[in-house]
Amino acid sequence: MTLRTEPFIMNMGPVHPSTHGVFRMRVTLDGEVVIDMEPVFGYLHRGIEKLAEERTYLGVIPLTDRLDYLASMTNNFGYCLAVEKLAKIPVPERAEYIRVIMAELQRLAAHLISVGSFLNDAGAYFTPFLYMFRERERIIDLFEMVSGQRLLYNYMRPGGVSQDLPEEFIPALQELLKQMKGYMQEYENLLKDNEILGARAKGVGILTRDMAINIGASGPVLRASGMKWDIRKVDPYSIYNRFEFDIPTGVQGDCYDRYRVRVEEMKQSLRILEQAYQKIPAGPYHTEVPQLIRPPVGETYAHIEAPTGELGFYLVSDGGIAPYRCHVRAPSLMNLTALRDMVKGWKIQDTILTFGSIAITMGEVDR
Amino acid sequence: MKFSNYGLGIIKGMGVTLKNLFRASPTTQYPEQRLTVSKRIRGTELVWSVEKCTGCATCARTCPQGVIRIVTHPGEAGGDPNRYVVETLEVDSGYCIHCGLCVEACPYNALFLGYKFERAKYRRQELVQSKEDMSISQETPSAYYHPELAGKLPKQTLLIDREKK
Amino acid sequence: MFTGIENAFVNLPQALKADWPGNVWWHWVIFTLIAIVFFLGSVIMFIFMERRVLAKMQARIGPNRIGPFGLLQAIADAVKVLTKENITPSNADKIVFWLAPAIVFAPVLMVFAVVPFANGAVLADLNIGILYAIAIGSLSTIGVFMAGWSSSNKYSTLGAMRMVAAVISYEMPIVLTFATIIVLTGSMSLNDIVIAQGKYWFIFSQPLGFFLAFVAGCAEINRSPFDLMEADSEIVAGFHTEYSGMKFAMFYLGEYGEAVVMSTIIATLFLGGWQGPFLPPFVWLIGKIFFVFFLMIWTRTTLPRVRIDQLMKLAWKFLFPLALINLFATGLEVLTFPNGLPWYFIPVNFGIGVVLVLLWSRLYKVGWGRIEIQ
Amino acid sequence: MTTALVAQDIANQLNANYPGVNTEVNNNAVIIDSKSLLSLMTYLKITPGLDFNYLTTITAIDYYQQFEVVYLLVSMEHNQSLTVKTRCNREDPVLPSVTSLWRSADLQEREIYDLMGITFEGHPNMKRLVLWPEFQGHPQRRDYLQ
Repeated sequence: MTLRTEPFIMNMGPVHPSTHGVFRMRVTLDGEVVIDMEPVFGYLHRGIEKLAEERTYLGVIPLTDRLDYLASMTNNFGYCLAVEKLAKIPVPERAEYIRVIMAELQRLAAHLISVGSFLNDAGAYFTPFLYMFRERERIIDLFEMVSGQRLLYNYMRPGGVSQDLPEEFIPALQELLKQMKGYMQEYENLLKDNEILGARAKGVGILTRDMAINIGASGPVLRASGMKWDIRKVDPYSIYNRFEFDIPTGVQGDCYDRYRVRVEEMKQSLRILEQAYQKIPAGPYHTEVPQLIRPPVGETYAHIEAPTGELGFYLVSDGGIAPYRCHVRAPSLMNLTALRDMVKGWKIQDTILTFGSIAITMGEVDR
Repeated sequence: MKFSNYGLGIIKGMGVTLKNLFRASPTTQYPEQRLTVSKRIRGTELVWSVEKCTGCATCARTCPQGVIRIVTHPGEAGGDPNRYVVETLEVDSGYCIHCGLCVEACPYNALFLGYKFERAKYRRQELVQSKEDMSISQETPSAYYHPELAGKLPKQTLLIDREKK
Repeated sequence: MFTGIENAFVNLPQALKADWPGNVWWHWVIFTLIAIVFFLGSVIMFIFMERRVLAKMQARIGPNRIGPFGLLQAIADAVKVLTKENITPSNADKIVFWLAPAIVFAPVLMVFAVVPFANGAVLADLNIGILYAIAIGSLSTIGVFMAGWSSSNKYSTLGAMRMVAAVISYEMPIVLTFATIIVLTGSMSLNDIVIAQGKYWFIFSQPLGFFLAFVAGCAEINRSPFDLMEADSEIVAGFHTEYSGMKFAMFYLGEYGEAVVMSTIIATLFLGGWQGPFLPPFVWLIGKIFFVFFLMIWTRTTLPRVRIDQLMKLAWKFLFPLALINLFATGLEVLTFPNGLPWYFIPVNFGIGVVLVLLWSRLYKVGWGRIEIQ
Repeated sequence: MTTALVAQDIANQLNANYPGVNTEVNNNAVIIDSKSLLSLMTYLKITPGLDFNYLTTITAIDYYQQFEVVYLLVSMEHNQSLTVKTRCNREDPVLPSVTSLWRSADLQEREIYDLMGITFEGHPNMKRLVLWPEFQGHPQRRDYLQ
């Protein structure tokens, strides 16, 4: 007699401890083995692209905060670059430096969360997560100092930033950089060489280089697959060509590589910050821009290297005060394209791990 | 022989957690211990100066959420022609996203963000601020977009200062 | 009818001596009470300790509001959880669903019958003490499986399946390690085993045994890094996802009760139980129990979770053969020196343990990885 | 620096290789007729010297009379970029899917279908992405009213 078995369909999410928000995976299981997986999107869809069509160019900035809510500064940055490109607004030197400092601090903060929650998904019971939140707190303190808020900063404006740095910012940044080095070492000691993490994450959820390019992956996910592609290097925006930094890449594109690439990127961010705060010039922090920006008719695409990947804004102007169309190229969404292929055949635990290693933010996936 | 695959990583990690066992926690226990917020905090209430305001309603036009309601009239004859009398100024802070764009837009520096932040209310209607609630005479404005006010406010507590050597 | 009681009171002075006559009836009452109070007290202390130590290690503070240092937090939680609504899922198998918590909880308590608190201070000095502890201790698996199956929740079913697989696999190495101790002492009674550790604790002569028992014990009571039966980041809460209120409290108690039991057995077998200078014996025992539990908290804080196939491989390809080899080597040593091992076996056994662990970890591959799906 | 290729050169190249296909240039973007989209895209992807192996983004713009779909192509090898546009009418918005060339089109085409209502032929899983299946209408259209 043969035992009749049938696959087992499980809905992971939208409310699940490790779906990073409200993501739903419809997983078909054969015992513990994932034989099929279908991602279901849309639980956090707020129609930001539609809302942007009815707001002024300035009024869209608070909306971009809410895209990748763990990296508001870079979202502001990308949008402001697009508006500047469209309306041809010059940016003063000091503002460029402030923007780079903010973007790199934001990258640190966002990577701390993605690495922490990845390790938490691997099962290290909240320890790395809380350690990294402790350090993120220090960074957020600085953001609070300059912008007055701790999550949705709304700090950058077309033509500069909304306010100048307070005088206590640079000493605080210096102190932060000094302390971060020790903490980075602590994370490395905590789990880098851990045998269990190695057994769990190495070789799991492989995204090959060709596949990564084909699915339009970007950011750490693409670089972990071995492709040396960083918008800051290949298409330097703002003043990134003035800084010295490396692009860390992975070898085979497994979960461990993605984790390592993020950690290495944090180190590179620290390097950029070291160079940036020393060179920051005095001067105006923004260009005088009218409240209602009226860019000439046209369309433009500006992209930056956000913590999750290539964040792009495709803006179409009809000459009015509101964007005619504001499309967001969301890196989190694109990185998820191959999730099904990455988890098929692995265990259900690896599904969570792979998903965690892509490190999406639902605000950006659904928009 | 390399020991990196024989549990050395685990031992290193255990060392880190043990070190943290004896380290002071960064937690602040909120109601008893308090941190000083940033000087530029975007607090829960707008602060409005009746003397400076000319009733131009730029704030209401700038607000991306459309939560500022302003009603003005030209005032009595013989008054300043560029100045309107503000009859009503209402902000529904329940819908306010605290982006601060109204403060930046105000051409006469009559609008500020509040410095206080503990303004939980029981009912939604109570979140609507009238112009009396927002008056600068009873509220502390924060230094958001008004760096000249920063001198009077206390220094922000920073987590990094606790471990400064 | 009263003679029994009279005898009891007549025999009271003798009874309170170290070697109690086992058939005095109030001996059972007292020790049952002691066992229950000790069990509940140590569960509450364990919960408190776990939360506080975990919090400290994670740069938090932990519960500190109720009572001095938050000591009463566990009691407040108990009050809260008891007053909560008991939710039974509409698709659940009601009888099994209600029965499961009791089945999980009862065997855990029963193990304390054989744990000695001092020389002879034991509810029932069974001559098959270890066997009893193992046999009764794994009964709670049935309750777990009942809970997982009856909840009609897929997470619960997965968690229960994993639990059963893990417990069955990890019984093997743990029993073999305990057998090593039996070979050394020649007795199954826990009291005799503790007495046999008068000269030195078995952790010194059996370092490999301690390691194996600790790892297998962690897996058996599903502590991290083997907590994948209730892996919160994967299957929400495993078998007790659907439980709430009192029934959840029973699972919670049972879970920590298992931790108490496992710590107690390891402390008794390897750390010399109540043996120790200066302090009264039960203080030593409690101290050792908490030390073992501290080790468990420490690993839980640091280590990520293993995968289910790695869990199985670890049991059958690493712990099981090593436990067999350890048993064989110990048997040889005991045969060669029937009158007790000389002191130099401490470094020798330590060396054997280290070499075996290092060599064996080369021999096996972790997990089988990806499975091709047609 | 990613160099944006001059669209006129590409258009000339395409017109030379595919006679009969009407390729225009507007605002440094190559505008391809929707009927020959797939073959021309294949050409752009596999031709040595172009090698557009990375489809950055697809977006659709509603111009009331017609939809314009924008493809931003990047060649990682040569670090070049190109904007390709195609148009379709509003009454029966159908376009060939480029999923077979770049899988990154998968979710984005679904999103455009969901929000703009352009059907992509040849897409393996043409379902709504962010809205629920029973939803009526396509909210990203300019004339969409609740």
